[in-house]
Amino acid sequence: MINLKNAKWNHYINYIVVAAVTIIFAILSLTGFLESSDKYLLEKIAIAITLAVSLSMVVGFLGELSLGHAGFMCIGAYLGGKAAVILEPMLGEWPALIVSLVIGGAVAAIFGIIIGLPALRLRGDYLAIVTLAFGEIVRSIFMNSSKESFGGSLGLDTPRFNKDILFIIAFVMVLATLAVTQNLIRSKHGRAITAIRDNEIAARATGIDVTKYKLLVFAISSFFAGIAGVLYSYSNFTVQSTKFSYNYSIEILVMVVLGGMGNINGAIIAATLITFLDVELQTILTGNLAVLQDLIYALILIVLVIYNNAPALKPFREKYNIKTFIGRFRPHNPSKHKDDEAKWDRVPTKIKMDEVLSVDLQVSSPYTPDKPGKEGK
Amino acid sequence: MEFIETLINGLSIGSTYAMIALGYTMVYGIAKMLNFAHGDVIMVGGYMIYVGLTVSGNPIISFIAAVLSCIILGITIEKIAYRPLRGASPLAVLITAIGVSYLLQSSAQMIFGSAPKMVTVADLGSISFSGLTIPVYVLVTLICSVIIMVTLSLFVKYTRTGRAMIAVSEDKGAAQLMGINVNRIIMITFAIGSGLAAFAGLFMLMKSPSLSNTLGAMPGIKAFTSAVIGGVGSIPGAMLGGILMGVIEAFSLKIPAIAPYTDAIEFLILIIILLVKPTGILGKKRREKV
Amino acid sequence: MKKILAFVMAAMMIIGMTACSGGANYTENNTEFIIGVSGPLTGGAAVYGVAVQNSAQMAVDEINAAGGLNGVMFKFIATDDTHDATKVAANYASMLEGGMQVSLGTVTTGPGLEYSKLSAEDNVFFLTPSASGDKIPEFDNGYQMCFADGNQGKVAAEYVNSLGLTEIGVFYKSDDAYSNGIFEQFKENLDPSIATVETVFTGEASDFSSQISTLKDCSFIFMPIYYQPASIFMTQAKGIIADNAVYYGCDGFDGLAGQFEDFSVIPQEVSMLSHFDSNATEGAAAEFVAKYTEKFGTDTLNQFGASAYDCIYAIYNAMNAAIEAGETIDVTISASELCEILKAQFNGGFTYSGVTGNDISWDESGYVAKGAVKYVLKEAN
Amino acid sequence: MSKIVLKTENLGISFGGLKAVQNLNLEIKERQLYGLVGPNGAGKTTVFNMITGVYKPTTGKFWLDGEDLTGKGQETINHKGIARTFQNIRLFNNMTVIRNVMVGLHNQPEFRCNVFTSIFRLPKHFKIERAMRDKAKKILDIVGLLDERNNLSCNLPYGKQRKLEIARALATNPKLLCLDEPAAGMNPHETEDLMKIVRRIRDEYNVTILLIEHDMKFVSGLCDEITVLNFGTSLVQGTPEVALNDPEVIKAYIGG
Repeated sequence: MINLKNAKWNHYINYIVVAAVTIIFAILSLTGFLESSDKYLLEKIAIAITLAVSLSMVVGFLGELSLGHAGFMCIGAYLGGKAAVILEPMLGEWPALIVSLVIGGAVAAIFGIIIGLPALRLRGDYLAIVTLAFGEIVRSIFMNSSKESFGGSLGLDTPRFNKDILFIIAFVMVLATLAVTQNLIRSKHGRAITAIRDNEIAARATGIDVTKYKLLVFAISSFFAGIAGVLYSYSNFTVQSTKFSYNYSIEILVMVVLGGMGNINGAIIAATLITFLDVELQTILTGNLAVLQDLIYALILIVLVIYNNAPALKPFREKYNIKTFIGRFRPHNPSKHKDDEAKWDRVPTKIKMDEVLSVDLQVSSPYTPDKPGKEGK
Repeated sequence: MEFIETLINGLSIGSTYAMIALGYTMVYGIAKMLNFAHGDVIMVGGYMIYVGLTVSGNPIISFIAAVLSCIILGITIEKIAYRPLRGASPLAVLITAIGVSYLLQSSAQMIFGSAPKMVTVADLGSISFSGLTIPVYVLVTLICSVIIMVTLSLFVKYTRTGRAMIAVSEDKGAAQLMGINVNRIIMITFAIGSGLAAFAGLFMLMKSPSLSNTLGAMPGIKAFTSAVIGGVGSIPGAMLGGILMGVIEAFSLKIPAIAPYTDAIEFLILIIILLVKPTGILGKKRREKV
Repeated sequence: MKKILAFVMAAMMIIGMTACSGGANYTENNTEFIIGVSGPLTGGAAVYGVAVQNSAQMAVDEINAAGGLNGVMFKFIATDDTHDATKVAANYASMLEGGMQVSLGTVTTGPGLEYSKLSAEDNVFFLTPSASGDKIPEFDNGYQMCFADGNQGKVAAEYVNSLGLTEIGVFYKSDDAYSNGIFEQFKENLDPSIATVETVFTGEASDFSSQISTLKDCSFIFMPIYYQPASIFMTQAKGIIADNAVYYGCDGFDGLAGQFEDFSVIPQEVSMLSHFDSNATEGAAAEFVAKYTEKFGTDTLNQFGASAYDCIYAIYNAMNAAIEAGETIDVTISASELCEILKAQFNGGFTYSGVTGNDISWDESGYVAKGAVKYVLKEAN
Repeated sequence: MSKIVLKTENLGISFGGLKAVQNLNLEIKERQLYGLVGPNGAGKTTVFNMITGVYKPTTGKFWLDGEDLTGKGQETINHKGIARTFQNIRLFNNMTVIRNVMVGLHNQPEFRCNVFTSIFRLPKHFKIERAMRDKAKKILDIVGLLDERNNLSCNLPYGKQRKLEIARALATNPKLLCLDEPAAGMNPHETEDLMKIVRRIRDEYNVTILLIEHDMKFVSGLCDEITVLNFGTSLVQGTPEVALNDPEVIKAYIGG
C-alpha cells in the first residue's frame, strides 16, 4: 500500500480528494469542457459540503441538536450579498468577494455566539426548537425588510460571480472549512469538545471550560454557515429569504446524520450525494413526473436511514459493506491498530445520542457490570 | 371590547394549535421522538374526510372513516419506519420522520392533485351577544380540546395502559423488564396520536375549508412549538402552550407595525419563555444524579 | 471505507460530467422546436405551475395537430422549481442544454427574478404567462403576458378612487412578491383622502379571525392575493363582515368560484380586475374553459393556464409572422437567433388576440398592453 | 502535623425540605488518606457534590488551602485543585483510554495553547501534543493501564474503568483527589491492587485523598482518618479502628 504512515494518510485523505476534484474540474472548466449545469451543480455541492461539515461540528462533535443552520446561512447570504453590492463598484470583483466573505462569516459567527448562549442553559429538544425559532426569526426579519435595505419579499439583488470560477472558490472554501474543523477537532480543544459531548458533567469536573467551548463551536460552525451563505449569494442573482426556512436546516441535518454522526468524511459524501440526487431528480423528472421527486427522495431517505441505523440489520450491514468488500482484496494488517498514532485521533462514527433528544430522561444510564451486551475482557 | 374580541380570536387560532399539540405531545412525550410527520397525518385525515364526504355525503361517517384510517396510517408508519430504528439514535428516527412527511405530501399530491380542495364539513354559524360574534366552531374546538385533554390525562393516570405509557416514557428498558410490551404501548400511543390528528384535521377543515397537501406542515411546527412552550410531555402543557401561541398570534396581528413579524414574535416569545423556564411552563425539571 | 467511496464517487462524477460536455450550440440536433418553462409543479404553489403546464401542453398539442410551424412540430418541457429561486439555474441550464429555443420563463415572480437574468446572459426569449413582478421584463429578452403588479395596483387604485369611498380595508400577504408589488403601487396611487385599514398575513396561514375582526367595519375590502387564502378569508368572514360589503381583488382572484360548491354561500359582492374569467360563457375564454375542463377538470382551471395558453400561441403567431416577413426559422435555430427575431416582432407592432384579451401588444420594456376588465364574480346576495 | 488542605465548616444542603447534609465539619491534612463512610443514603456523595461544585451548599463554607471555594463552579473548583471520580462511572466513552487522560491534562499550565495555535497547526501545537501524550502515558503507567491506552474506554472492564477515572482525575494535578467508591464492583484481588495504586499516587504526587467506600477492609487498610456519616450528620471522626468500633456507628449500620 501507500508508504505513508497510516495516521497521516487518514488525516489528509479528504483534503487530497477534495483538492484533486477541484483541480480536475477547474481544468475542465477553464478548457471549456463543462456545461453551465455542471458548474451550477458543483457550486451547489461545495456549498452543501461547507454547510454539512460546519453543522457536523455542532451536532456530531458537540452533541447539540441545531435546527437553525439555515438561519446563519441566511445572515451570511444577506449581509455578504449586501456588502458585495456596495463594495464591488468601489473595490472591484475579487477584493469585494474576500471582504464580503469575511463580513458574512463574521456576522454569522456573532449570531452563532448569541444562539450559543441558550445552548448553555438548554439541552436536547429545547435547544433544537430554540435554534429553529432563531432561523425563522432571521428569515422573517429579512423577509419584511425595506426594499432599499435587503429587498423585502422580492429578495436582494446580488452580483453573480463568474460561474467558471465561482465553484473553484467554493471548493477552496470547502478546503478551508475542512482544515479549520479537522485541525480543531484533532487537537486538545477538539478533545475537550468531544469530552463535553460524551459526558458534560465529567468534562466540567475535569476542569473543561464548557461555556467557552460551546460558544466556540457555535461561533465556528456559524462562521462557515455564513461563508456558505455568501457563496450562495454569489451563485445566485437574487437572495430570497423563502429559501432559508427550517426545511433547509433539516436538509442539512439529513446530510450530517446520513453521513454518520461526527464523521466528517461521511458528511462530505452525504452532502455530495444528496445534492447530486436532488438536482438530478429535479432536472430529469419534468412535467407530470415532477411529483415523483419527493417520493423517490423520501423513499431513498427512509431506506438508507433504516439500513444504516436499524439495530436488527447490524449483522447484515457488517456482512455486506464496502469495508469488508474491499478487505477481501487487501491483506489484513494487524499491526496497524497497535500503533498509538493510528488510533490517536479516532473519531467515533456513532455517538450516544440518548441525551440529545430526551432531556427529561436520566441523562446517562449508570454502568452496571452485568449489563447485557457489554462484555468485559 | 376590542381586547376581548382579540382574545376570542386568539382562542380561535390557539384551539387548533392546542388540538394538534395534544396529539403531538402524546407521541412526543411517550415515544420520545419528534414526529415531524404528525402534521401530515392531519393532512391525510383531512383528505379522508374529503373522500368520505364525496362518497357518502355524511359528515359523521366520513369523520369516523378518517379517524380509523389515520389510526391505521399511524400504526403502519410506526411499524415500517420507526420500529426498526428502536434503539438506534433518536436523530435517525427524526430523519425517517422527515422522510415519511415528504412521502405523505407527495403521495397526496399524486392522488388528489395539486389544486386545493374546498371541503365544507358543516356550517355551524356563529353566535352573537352584546356586540361580540363568536363562530360556533371555535367553541366546539375549544370544548373538544378540553374534553380530549382531560380524557387523555385521566387515561394516562388511571388506566393500566396509560401507566404503562408513563413507564415506557421513563425508561424503555426498565419497562420491558417489568413485563410491559414496549412495542405494543408505543403502537397504542401512535394510534391515539394519529386518531387525534384526524380530530385536528376535522377542526382545521371546519375553520378553513381549503384542503391541500401542505395543510399540516406549518400548523405542525407551531403546534410542536406550543408543546415545547407548555412543557414536553405534559398534556395540560400542550393545551396551555397552544392557546398561548394563538393569543400571541392574534394580538400581534392586531398591531399593524408588527403584524408582518407575527411568526418571528411567536418564536421570540418561545425563546424568552425557554430561557426563563428551560423546561417549558408546565414541564418538570429533573435533576441528574451525579 | 468512506475514503474509498469518496474516490469512487469522484471518479464517477468526473466520468459522468465530462461525458455530457459538448459545443455551445445545443440546438443543432433539434428535430422539434423546444419551448421550456420553470414553475412550481410540486409544493404549496403547485396548482399554478400545473395549470401552466397543462394549458401550454394543450396549446402545443393543438398547434402540432394543425401541422406545426410549416410542418415542424413543437415540444414543451416543464421543469419544477417548487417556487424556489435557487432551483431555477439548474432547470434553466438543463433545458437550454437540452435544446430549448424559446421559453415561457417562470410561472411565479420570485424564481422569475433569477430566470430573467440568467436568460438575458444567453439572450433567450421568454414570454411569461404569470410572473407578474415589475422587474421580470427588466432585460430586452423578457416579456409578460400578464399585467405587471405595479400596473394592476395602479389601475385598481384608479378604480377605487372613482368609487368615492372614504375608508377601505386592505388584506394582503406581506411575504409575497405579487401581493406586495400590487399593494405598494395601489397605496401610492390611492387618493390620499381615502383612509385604509391594512391587515396582513404571512406564509400558509389558515386562520384569519384576527384580520377579519380588524376589517369588520369596512364596506370595501381590497385583496391583492391569490384565490386560496381569499376563499378561506371569505368563508371565515361570513356573518362578521357586513353582507353588503364588496371584496375586490386582482387577477389572483381568478379561480375563486371554483373553490366553492356554491358560491352564493358568500353573501358579499366579489369582483376582480383581471384579463381572464374562468366562468366566462362566451368568446375565446369560454372556448378555452371548455377545452381545459374537458381535459383536466376544473381543479386547476385559472388565469395562469389561460395566460400560458396565450403565450404559446403568441410565440407561434410571432414566428409565423416573422416567416411571412421573410425571416427563415429553421428547426435548429439557436435560442439567441430566435430571440432576436421574436424581439423584432414583439417590439415591431405584433398584436395577438386570444383567451386573455384582444389586440394584445407589448411595449419596448416588455410590459403587456391589453384591456383589464372588472369582472363581477358574484353579486351581493 | 502538616497544614490543612480541605476544611469545611457547618457545611450543609437541603433539597426542598430534606436536609441531605447538615453541619459537616471536616479538616483534612496534607497527604492524608481520609475516608468518608456511612450507610447508603447518608449523604456521602452529596458531600462530594458540594465540594466539587455540582451542588451549591445551602449553609456553611469550605476552604481549599485556606481559599474559600464555596459556591464556585465545577470548572473553577477543579482548576483550584479538587478532582474527583464518580460513583456511576462517567468516562468519555467514545475516546480511547489515553485521550481520556489527555482531557484531564487539558488545563495544565505547561500544555496551554490557544485555539489558533491548533487551527493553524503552529509548531507549538505538535510539541504540546507530544508532551501531553508522554505525560498521559506516565499517568496511565501508575494505574496500570498503559497497555490499554489505545482501546476505547467503554470497552474496558469495570475495574479498569474505575482506574481510568482515577487517572483522569489525577491528570488535572489536584491538591485533593476525591474518589467516590473506587473499589465498588472489584474483586478482592483488584481491591488490593487498587490500594497499592492509591498509596502510590499519594506518595508520588503528594496529593491528599478523600474517598468514599463501603468496603471496610479497604477503608481500614488504607485510611489514616475517617468520618462516619449518618442521615447527613457526622457521627464519629477518628482513626478507622476507633471510629468503626464506635457503638453509634455499629448501630447505624445494623439499623435500629
